[in-house]
Amino acid sequence: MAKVHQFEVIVVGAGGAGLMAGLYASRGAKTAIISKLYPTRSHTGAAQGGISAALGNYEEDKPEWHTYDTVKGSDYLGDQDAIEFMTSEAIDAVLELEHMGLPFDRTPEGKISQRPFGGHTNNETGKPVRRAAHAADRTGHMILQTLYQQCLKNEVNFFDEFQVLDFIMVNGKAAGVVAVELATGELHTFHAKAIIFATGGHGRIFEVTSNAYAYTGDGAAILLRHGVPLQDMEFFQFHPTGIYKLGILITEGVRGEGGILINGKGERFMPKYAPTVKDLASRDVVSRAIYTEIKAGNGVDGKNYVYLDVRPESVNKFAALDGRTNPDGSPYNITGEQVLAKLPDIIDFCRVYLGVDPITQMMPIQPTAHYTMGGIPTNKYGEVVVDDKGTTVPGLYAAGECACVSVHGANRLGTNSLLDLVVFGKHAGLRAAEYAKQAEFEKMPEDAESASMSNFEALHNGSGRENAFDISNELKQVMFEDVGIYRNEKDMAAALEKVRELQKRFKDVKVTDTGKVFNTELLNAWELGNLLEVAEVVAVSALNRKESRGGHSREDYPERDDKEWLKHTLVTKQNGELKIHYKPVVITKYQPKARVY
Amino acid sequence: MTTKTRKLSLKQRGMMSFETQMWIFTRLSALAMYALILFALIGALVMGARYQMNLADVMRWAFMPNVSHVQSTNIPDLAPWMTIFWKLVAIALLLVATAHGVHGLVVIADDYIASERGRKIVRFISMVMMASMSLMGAYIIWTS
Amino acid sequence: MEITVKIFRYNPEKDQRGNYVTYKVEAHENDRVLDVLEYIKGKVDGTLSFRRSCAHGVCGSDAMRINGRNMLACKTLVRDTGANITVEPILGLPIKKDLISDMEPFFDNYKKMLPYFINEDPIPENGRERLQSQEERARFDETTKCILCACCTTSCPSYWANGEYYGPAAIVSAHRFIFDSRDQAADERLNILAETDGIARCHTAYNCTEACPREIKVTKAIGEVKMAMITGKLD
Amino acid sequence: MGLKRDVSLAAGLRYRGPAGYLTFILHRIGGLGMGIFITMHILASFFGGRFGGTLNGIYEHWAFQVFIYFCVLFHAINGLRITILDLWPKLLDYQTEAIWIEWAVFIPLYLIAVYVIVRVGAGG
Ligand SMILES: Cc1cc2nc3c(=O)[nH]c(=O)nc-3n(C[C@H](O)[C@H](O)[C@H](O)COP(=O)(O)OP(=O)(O)OC[C@H]3O[C@@H](n4cnc5c(N)ncnc54)[C@H](O)[C@@H]3O)c2cc1C
Ligand code: HEM
Ligand code: SF4
Ligand code: F3S
Ligand code: FES
Repeated sequence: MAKVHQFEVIVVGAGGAGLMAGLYASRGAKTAIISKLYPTRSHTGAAQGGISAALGNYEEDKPEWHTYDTVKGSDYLGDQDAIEFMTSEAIDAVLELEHMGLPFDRTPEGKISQRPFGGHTNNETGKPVRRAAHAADRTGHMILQTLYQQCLKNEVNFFDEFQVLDFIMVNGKAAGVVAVELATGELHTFHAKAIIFATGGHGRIFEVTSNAYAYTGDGAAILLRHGVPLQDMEFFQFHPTGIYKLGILITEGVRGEGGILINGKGERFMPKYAPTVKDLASRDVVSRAIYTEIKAGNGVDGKNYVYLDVRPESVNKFAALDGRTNPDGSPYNITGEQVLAKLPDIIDFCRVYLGVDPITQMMPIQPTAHYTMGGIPTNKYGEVVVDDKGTTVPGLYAAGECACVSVHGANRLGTNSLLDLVVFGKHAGLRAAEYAKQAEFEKMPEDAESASMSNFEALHNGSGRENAFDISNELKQVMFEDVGIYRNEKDMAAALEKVRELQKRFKDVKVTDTGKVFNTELLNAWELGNLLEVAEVVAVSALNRKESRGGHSREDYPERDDKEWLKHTLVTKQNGELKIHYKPVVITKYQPKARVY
Repeated sequence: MTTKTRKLSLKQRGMMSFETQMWIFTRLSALAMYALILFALIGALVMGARYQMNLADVMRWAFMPNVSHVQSTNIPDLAPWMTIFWKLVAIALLLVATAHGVHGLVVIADDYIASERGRKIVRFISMVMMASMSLMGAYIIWTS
Repeated sequence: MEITVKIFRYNPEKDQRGNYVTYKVEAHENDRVLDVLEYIKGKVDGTLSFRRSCAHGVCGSDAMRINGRNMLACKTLVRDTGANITVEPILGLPIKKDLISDMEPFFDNYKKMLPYFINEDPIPENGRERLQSQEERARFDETTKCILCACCTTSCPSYWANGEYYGPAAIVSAHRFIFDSRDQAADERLNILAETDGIARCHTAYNCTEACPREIKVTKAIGEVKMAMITGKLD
Repeated sequence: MGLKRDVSLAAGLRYRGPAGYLTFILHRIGGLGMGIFITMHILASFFGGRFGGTLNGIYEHWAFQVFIYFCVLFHAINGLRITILDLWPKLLDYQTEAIWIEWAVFIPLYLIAVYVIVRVGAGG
């Protein structure tokens, strides 16, 4: 028999979104946060560059500009009401983090320091503006630490290393979750009035990725199995600068500080693709530019990578050519020490994994799978919305990367994710607590955990003809190659075929570890099941959308098609079959127009 | 933007705790021992050790300026080495060294013994040891 | 190249004590030790258990003893270890299974440091940030890097001798707040550290600094806290 | 279930610590050694007689002298390093260099001392 716990609000996931939600929910209701990793191990800690807010600490900036940049960045697929909401809350959200003690870097006057980032502009002049508030190149780490610390201070309940396996719905309302305690292998049921999913993304469906091993789309897959749709899953962001082969991220901040991209011929190629902002164009644009260069044979040594150059002499040379200046009008100039001070972690990664010193050498980079724009559809209060009419599931919430509000649309602007976490994490927490105050506990079914149990049994009883490690590698490879940066009908159809074949083969996987304590083999196999499920949704959504927009670029449909495709994709699963539906995009002020940087 | 200095009072900064006080005592006593040893060494050289004593004997005196440490040497006249002054220096060195050494033992014991009771016992034994060592040592120095 | 990996194995449901199992596998010199472990788990023995998440040294999951010294498996390359690798769990924490230690005692010590920002003054009237100069911010920059991986604490001979010692990681966390000009609880933290199981248990053995994968100068941070205690000066 | 936290001395000593770890161990041995020696010496001088004579015999043996000299010299030199670094934590940046200097001072001094002790001890 499973152990039973009862809380008014349960938060699944202890990353930035989960902690923020937990912190706010706990102020109004009895709350617990469940996480399969120790909270400080969550992937929010990997975020480097910064969090955006129009603080205007260096130069003029306005939330409206932030809104427009986000809308444009999203390739007009973002819901503009949600985006306006987020950017108007942004300033207070970042200031609140500061009040919680987050050690932001400082301007000479002692204010929060900001740096330029791809797609952040002054709408009047078109010039880049400094909008990304940062703490060296470990902003996400500091957000995660700070929020965890505040949760400790406020004595929020934590269930660390509990992996949520299933969601329980009673009478169409959220009623609880089932989780396994990693240390004992025992199942626990958590009875709750409101449940907030904040389980992060699913980048592990791709071979080259900046994402953690834990990024297996658990939350999305669990809800999909319960009839909740997933929205805009075809949109996956490929970050232009991942360390060659490993995929480890090199923040956009490097280009913000003046780094430039150089092809195999030693040329700076971005001015060809984005004449105004050049190397600081939006991510999808830069990733595609790199790929186009590589396809044209301009990769380094004919291989599939190019260089990112942040050597002071190159930076200064190109800054002079571009006429870049400091705030006081003097020419932009940077030294090796300044690079080291501003980007210590990046320098360290390059030294450890590449044996390359970025201050004297160029870094080999390639686009890497980075961010899940799609996910569990929600409104701006974090309530999960299951159709195009705004119908919600009482007591069910989602926030963070696993959710799709949608503020990122077809392409997320750098630094908007961290903002998304704190803004929507907070509102999901507030709403959930508010809801829990007036709602009753639903009666839990007797056999709440039986589905999870039989799931595990199936994994133990597989024939063992197949190996999970191989399946997972094959999945990642086919997804990266055929549903990656450039897509076309033929390859994607083949990929979808392959994913479905892998799903079948997965049934023959056998878990050899029969123990209970830290049975990581079993849990990894269960996660692979989620990856396969999510990958199928991604492939189906991508195959269906016959246009190019943001992170979704099709060779066979290279243009954006606003007449036909200015709408969100929703995919539901019924009796094992995926069904596609649509939802209109909310447009308030900004009518779609061509996107040039 | 100016920085204002922040300073804490003795109590606020934990200086009242036994551990902190002993920590600083260990460093200061180490410096004090160096000073006393150096002092004894210079004294020995001034008193003519350069010609009548070998290195080992000089070191022996330096580490404990007690007249019995020069009796076996070629020093013809023991009078300057036998003064009350040197006895006091020797006793000072002894007391500092014993306190330092015995507390060192307490530190080592504390590393391994975490129970409240165990630590109390160690503290008690160390007090007894320190008192008896100091008394016996001082007695020997004074009477030699 | 072929490498030999000797791994500490312990299955709590079967074994009374741990033992070492040797695996011979193919690896590339640019592979991380973590990749090697993943490969062994995937292809040779699925029961091998260890923690990992980010795979690039920022989450702190996979601290282990590699060739006798604490490191993160994801930040150690085969190039640096050579063809013979011994992998053991970190020392000084109970072992749950294989390379997985019980981290609770470690986090308990961390929590004793009041590891959160304390400033009871109202926020500035305009609702903006509390100001802090660049020098003040730089003062504690180093210790904000800590990822709580436990490499330092479990390399400390004082911590091995006595798990009641708060350990270097906890002191690093305390340092991060003590020297933050905006924080107001330095006195409470210093008083906690002044206890018998506090900072006095550090004997500058320096293992911690060498073990820290984030290259935090841990011993130096501890030294600064000690001096803050002696002098009361916090800048 | 699970293995208890158990760090035997052997396990601890097997840890491949850097130079600072070695000096820490030797400092401890040095401090303990001196403590033992001083206790013996005081007891021997205080009680005298056969008991004192036996103790005297032990610590005057050349082998013990070699050991105790190591304790004294190492503990004193290392203690000075620790004291300086502790009181000026900024200097901890140069910890490795400090240990090199320490060995550079210690080894010649100790070798000379051993040479003298052994020569005297061997009756030469
Ligand atoms: C390398 C990198 C750099 C980035 N840089 C930036 C940046 O500069 N700016 C920016 O805005 N964004 C950045 N991002 C994106 C941003 O960091 C992430 O989108 C964001 O941190 C996601 O946060 P989250 O709270 O949704 O999820 P996470 O922080 O990943 O948390 C997920 C949580 O869910 C838990 N969980 C998952 N599954 C389960 C389960 N089954 N049961 C129980 N718990 C579960 C996990 O334990 C974890 O605690 C970056 C991302 C990466 C990978
Ligand atoms: C010049 C003489 C000496 C110097 C410079 C010196 C210095 C020091 C210092 C700095 C410490 C602290 C070490 C730490 O906390 O990590 C210490 C510890 C210690 N000292 Fe001394 N000391 C000297 C003489 C002595 C003497 C004469 C004795 C013996 C009676 C002694 C016994 C000890 C012991 C037992 C410790 C504890 C060891 C440990 O914690 O590992 N010391 N010494
Ligand atoms: S100080 Fe370094 S070694 Fe210690 S826990 Fe923090 S990151 Fe890990
Ligand atoms: S290893 Fe331990 S003794 Fe001090 S210097 Fe580091 S905490
Ligand atoms: S896996 Fe995150 S630190 Fe190694």
